[in-house]
Amino acid sequence: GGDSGTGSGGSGASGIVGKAEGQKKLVIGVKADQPGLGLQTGSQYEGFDVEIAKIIAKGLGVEEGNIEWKTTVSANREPFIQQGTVDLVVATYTINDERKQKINFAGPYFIAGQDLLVKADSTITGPEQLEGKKVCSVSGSTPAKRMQTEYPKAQLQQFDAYSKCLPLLENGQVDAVTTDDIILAGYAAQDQYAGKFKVVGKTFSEEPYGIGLKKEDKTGCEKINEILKAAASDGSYKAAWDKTLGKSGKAAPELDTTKLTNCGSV
Amino acid sequence: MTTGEPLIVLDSVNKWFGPLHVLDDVSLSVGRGEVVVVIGPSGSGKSTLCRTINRLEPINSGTITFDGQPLPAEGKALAKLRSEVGMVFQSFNLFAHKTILENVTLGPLKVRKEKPSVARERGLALLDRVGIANQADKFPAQLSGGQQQRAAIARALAMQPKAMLFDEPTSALDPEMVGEVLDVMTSLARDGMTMVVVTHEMGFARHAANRVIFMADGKLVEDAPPTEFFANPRSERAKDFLSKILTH
Amino acid sequence: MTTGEPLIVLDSVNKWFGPLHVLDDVSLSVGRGEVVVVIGPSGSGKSTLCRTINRLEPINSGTITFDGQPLPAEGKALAKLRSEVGMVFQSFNLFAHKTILENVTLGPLKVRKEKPSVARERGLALLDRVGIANQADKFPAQLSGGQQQRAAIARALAMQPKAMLFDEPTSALDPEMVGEVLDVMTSLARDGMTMVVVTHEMGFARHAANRVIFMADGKLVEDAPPTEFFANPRSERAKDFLSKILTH
Amino acid sequence: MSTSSVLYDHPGPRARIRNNVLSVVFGVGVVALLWWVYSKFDAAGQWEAVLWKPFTEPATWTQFILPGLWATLKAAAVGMVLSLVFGIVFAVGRLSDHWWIKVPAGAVVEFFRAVPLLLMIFFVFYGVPFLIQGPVSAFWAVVVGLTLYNGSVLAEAFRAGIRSVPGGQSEAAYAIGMRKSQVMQLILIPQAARAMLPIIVSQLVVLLKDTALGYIVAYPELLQRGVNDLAANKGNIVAAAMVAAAIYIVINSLLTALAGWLDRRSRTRGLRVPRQTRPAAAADSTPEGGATVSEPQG
Amino acid sequence: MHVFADPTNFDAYLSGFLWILKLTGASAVFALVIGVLLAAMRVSPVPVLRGFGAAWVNIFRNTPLTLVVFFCYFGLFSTLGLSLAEDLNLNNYWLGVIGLSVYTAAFVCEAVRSGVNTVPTGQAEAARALGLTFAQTLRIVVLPQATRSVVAPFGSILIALCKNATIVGTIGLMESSNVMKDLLNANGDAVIPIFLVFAGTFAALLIPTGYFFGWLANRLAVKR
Ligand SMILES: Nc1ncnc2c1ncn2[C@@H]1O[C@H](COP(=O)(O)OP(=O)(O)OP(=O)(O)O)[C@@H](O)[C@H]1O
Ligand SMILES: Nc1ncnc2c1ncn2[C@@H]1O[C@H](COP(=O)(O)OP(=O)(O)OP(=O)(O)O)[C@@H](O)[C@H]1O
Ligand SMILES: [Mg+2]
Ligand SMILES: [Mg+2]
Repeated sequence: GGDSGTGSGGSGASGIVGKAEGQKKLVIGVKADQPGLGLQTGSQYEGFDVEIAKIIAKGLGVEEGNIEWKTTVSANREPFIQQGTVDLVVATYTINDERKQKINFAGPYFIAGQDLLVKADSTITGPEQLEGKKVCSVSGSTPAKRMQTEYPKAQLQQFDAYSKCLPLLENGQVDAVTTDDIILAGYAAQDQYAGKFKVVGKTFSEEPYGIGLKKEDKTGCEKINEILKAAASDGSYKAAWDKTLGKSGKAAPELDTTKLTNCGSV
Repeated sequence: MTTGEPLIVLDSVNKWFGPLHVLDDVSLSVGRGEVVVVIGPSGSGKSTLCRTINRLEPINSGTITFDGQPLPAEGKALAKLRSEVGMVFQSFNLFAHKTILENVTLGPLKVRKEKPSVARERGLALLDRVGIANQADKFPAQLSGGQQQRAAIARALAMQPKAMLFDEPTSALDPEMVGEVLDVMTSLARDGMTMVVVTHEMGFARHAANRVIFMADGKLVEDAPPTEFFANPRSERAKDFLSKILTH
Repeated sequence: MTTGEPLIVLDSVNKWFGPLHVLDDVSLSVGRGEVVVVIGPSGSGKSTLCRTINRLEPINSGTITFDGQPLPAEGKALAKLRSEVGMVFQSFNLFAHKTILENVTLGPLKVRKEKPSVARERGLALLDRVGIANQADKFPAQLSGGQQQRAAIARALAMQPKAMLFDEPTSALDPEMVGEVLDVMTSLARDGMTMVVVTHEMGFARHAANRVIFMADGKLVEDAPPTEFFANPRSERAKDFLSKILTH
Repeated sequence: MSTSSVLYDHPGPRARIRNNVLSVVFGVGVVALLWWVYSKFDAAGQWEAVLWKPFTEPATWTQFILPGLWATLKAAAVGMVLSLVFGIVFAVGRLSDHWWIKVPAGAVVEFFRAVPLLLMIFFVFYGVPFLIQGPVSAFWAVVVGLTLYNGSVLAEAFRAGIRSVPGGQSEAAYAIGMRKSQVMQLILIPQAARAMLPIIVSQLVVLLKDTALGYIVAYPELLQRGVNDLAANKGNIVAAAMVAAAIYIVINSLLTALAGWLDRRSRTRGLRVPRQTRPAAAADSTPEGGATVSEPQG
Repeated sequence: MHVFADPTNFDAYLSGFLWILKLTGASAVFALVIGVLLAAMRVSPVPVLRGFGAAWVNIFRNTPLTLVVFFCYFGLFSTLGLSLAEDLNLNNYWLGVIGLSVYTAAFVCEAVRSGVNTVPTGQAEAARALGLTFAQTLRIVVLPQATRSVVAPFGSILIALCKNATIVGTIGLMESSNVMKDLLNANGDAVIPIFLVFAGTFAALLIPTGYFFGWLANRLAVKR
């Protein structure tokens, strides 16, 4: 699949806006293994990220049926964008300067924060207590990197998916699982873990989730930001939340449209 | 039995394997329709001699002519020469993955590009001639040694060769099967095929050969009609060899 | 040449390979110092017969006794029996990773626990007896077939066996080497060794055997002194076999 | 059985008793160990119904396991065909008389045999797009990686196989006037393919297993869909892994059994190449090994 | 090459290959021991032992190594509670060694078994005909000859083992494939040089190993 975007420059017509207009199709990368955000259930994908992606596609004039979903993992998001494998990435994608070197970010559409998932009866209340403890995360992800640099005294167990961390937490081989709070909330809410875990609730970072696209595609980025602004005001943003993460009872956050990126303009 | 100019002529042929002088200035001519039996101790160069004639072994010096032409060195011409010289090996070397009939028709089909029906018909006739027509659809491994060797002879004959080379065709056989192969060979000889036969079967040499050649250490030591050779070998080497072979 | 009670006695021995009846009610006794030659067409069970005598093949029914004792089924006793029965194979089966002398002394050292010096001395004497003392330190692959087979005979003799079994000892050899092996066997026979010899060498059967046994389809068809057998075979099968083997 | 009789004698009565005692002791030991593992898993709650219930639901199979299996088989099948082609081409290349074919072919084969597949798939997926200025799908990353590695191994197997065909076979072919290419096509390659069948199939089993490395580029194969993604939905990762392992074992055992059957069949019939009723048309362009061996994957 | 000029990256590169070498070394020893034992079982006259050997070979040869390593982690460690070291990396290392060993042992077993099969029947028969016992036949005649024909397959198995060690990365050990993955992520502009350095290191380690085993096999080959 994905013959999109090759050689798309900064001018509007050849970026995602151009593609959406011309081909009425988009390839969007989402996570496949994160309950509540991007979870592949059979042939469908569901979650908040997926809903946001649908809103954007709609804003660009692409029908839901014409979206080609692609599974991405944390490690392959930049390459996917750079190589044109996908047009957009909406996959718990933290905006940071390092990544901005390679790609462009629209959004953020949500501000998450790194947090800890521990056993329901655990006494751990924050990352300071992790010294000498074992913590599980996903290799290549921002939370894993932050653990390594900021809390090097904790022992870090890395896997390719968070789903592998949970049985370890359950059996006591690791003391905590760390990543963004809403991802953790998604797992904690799963049936088979109900009541066993808790999210500590003390975030120790700010993770603004952005929408990744080609570095040159400034037009596309600006267009997406406009779509997000519209979504915040017309209620579709809240609807997306309520349909997914909102089910855990957490109220929909405000989408702060003043914080949207400048799409790389100096 | 010999008519006209000879079919195979070797002139001062030399061949080395590294330091080993395997054919030492060998000259020999074989007339059309002639049957020449080559004998000699192991390692004396009999097989090598045989194999130089269709250039399975290249030679280092000297010349070999076949049917008036020097042996071509490579390519189409060499392949053509080989298709005109049938060869039968000690270990049969039937193509293990093909049936007997396929073995026999493979050359006509692939080398001569004959029509399948023609090749098949001649193949069956040849299998009949060597007495194994009823085995046509079996695989080599399903046949006895004697049957395999007869199939190998039919395979060589299918190319309608001008001469046939036999390298110890019976020495891998159980004794009670030697006879059936020798019978086929004798009938071939009787029909006028030019043959060079390396063998230890002195009976065959006696009654089917026109000439017996004795080799030792790469040299062609004696060349005489069988009656003369067996009754009165001239060299010591030949006498010694015959005494070893005939007295047990 | 036979003295006292027989050394090897087979009584109504039957053996199947799956559905194949390879030994069909075979009874046979071999006296001390007797030389028995076994002949017969391929697949008739000659090798199997030979191998049952030192229990390389177990039998399905019947009894075999050696030197008055029934063959032991396993363990030390079986190993001891085997060390008393020398065996020589068609394909020599010298231990490829050991020198000729090591091959010959292995049994005495490891089975008989003899002193190295004693084993070595007798080993060299035996190699001398079979005419290859000068090859003692070579590896099997460096010897000619005839030399290898003589080494194999020396290896069997090194255990000072009461009887020797030979399974087609010369049929893998080049013709001019057959004689040297048969010579060693003939001299053994002359020295009074009890021998069972499967062979196609009719010369050897004629001049060295006390009895010739003809087998066909797992049955022991004839058992007669060689002169009688060759002059006047009683069964059709034997006549047919002899005619195939002797007339070329 | 025939292999074992090489080593030891037919057991006598005492040996049989000893063997039986050993059988019982060892058998009881193994069963005890399995029981211990079972009960430890039980204690850890691994047999709880909630973990296994998903496997009774059709959706688990139709949406996770079977699509994953299909992706696995698809990658394996394409990989098999391509590796066989690659293998034959490079084997013949290495046997060439011309150094300028032989040396590069050898270098390619040696290199790809030495580089871990994981690295290769990774590189094809992330590196090659920079070279070709276009995306490479996860499917092709997996297939190309598998082909380069397994093709190189097969090239060596074929080369060994071609060299293991008795010299007399090609001599006999030359003696009836065949050219070198004919000897290769009509005699050597078909026989090598027969002789190497066990090695070829075990390499194909390796290839099928190695599709599991596709997880690294998120190729949705059995391990990715049936274990990672399924467990993300149902939280039953150990159970899911057991089911996936069982599927791999069954498929690969079938493949191995098929190879054994083909091998035995060709042995009892001499060295038969199946589907070869038309000697005239056989093996003109397509190497026969390719078609016959990869058939079961279809 | 600027990527490897950075000492952090270079250290990661070195420690990645160090893990690979350590995994290979320890697993090779265990796999050899287990594999030979399994082969002994497979050629033994005791049906249960033969069955056990066969089952082992069939299970491990037919399961992806990724899954085997996975079971070592989630089965042995997480469920059965087999903890091999306090330190997380060390624990993962040993779990990886177990996985690689039991997996590779299946291949060692088959190599040894087919090595035994290359010894012609006649050799063992001749030994028995001399009166050597089962143990003597095995020790003096069969194994010395089998050993020599097993060298070349052992070489291929060792090479495969070394490459397979990268799979231990799935349970989080920072061996070279994981290091390469991280470096590639961080240096999208230097993808090809990074790959060439890692692949080249493996080639430099393994191609000579292959030639060494080929040479050894030739030297030890029994002339027949
Ligand atoms: N390809 C080869 N490379 C090296 N030496 C060879 C080769 N072929 C044959 N020889 C050697 O050349 C000599 C002659 O061999 P040749 O096979 O012609 O003898 P022969 O008379 O046919 O013997 P035999 O009766 O054993 O078949 C022998 O010493 C043999 O070892
Ligand atoms: N281990 C075995 N398993 C099954 N069948 C066997 C076995 N050994 C021999 N046979 C069969 O038993 C029959 C007798 O074999 P045997 O080797 O005793 O015959 P032979 O008379 O020695 O023949 P040859 O002259 O060919 O050596 C043959 O049909 C043979 O195929
Ligand atoms: Mg010869
Ligand atoms: Mg026999």
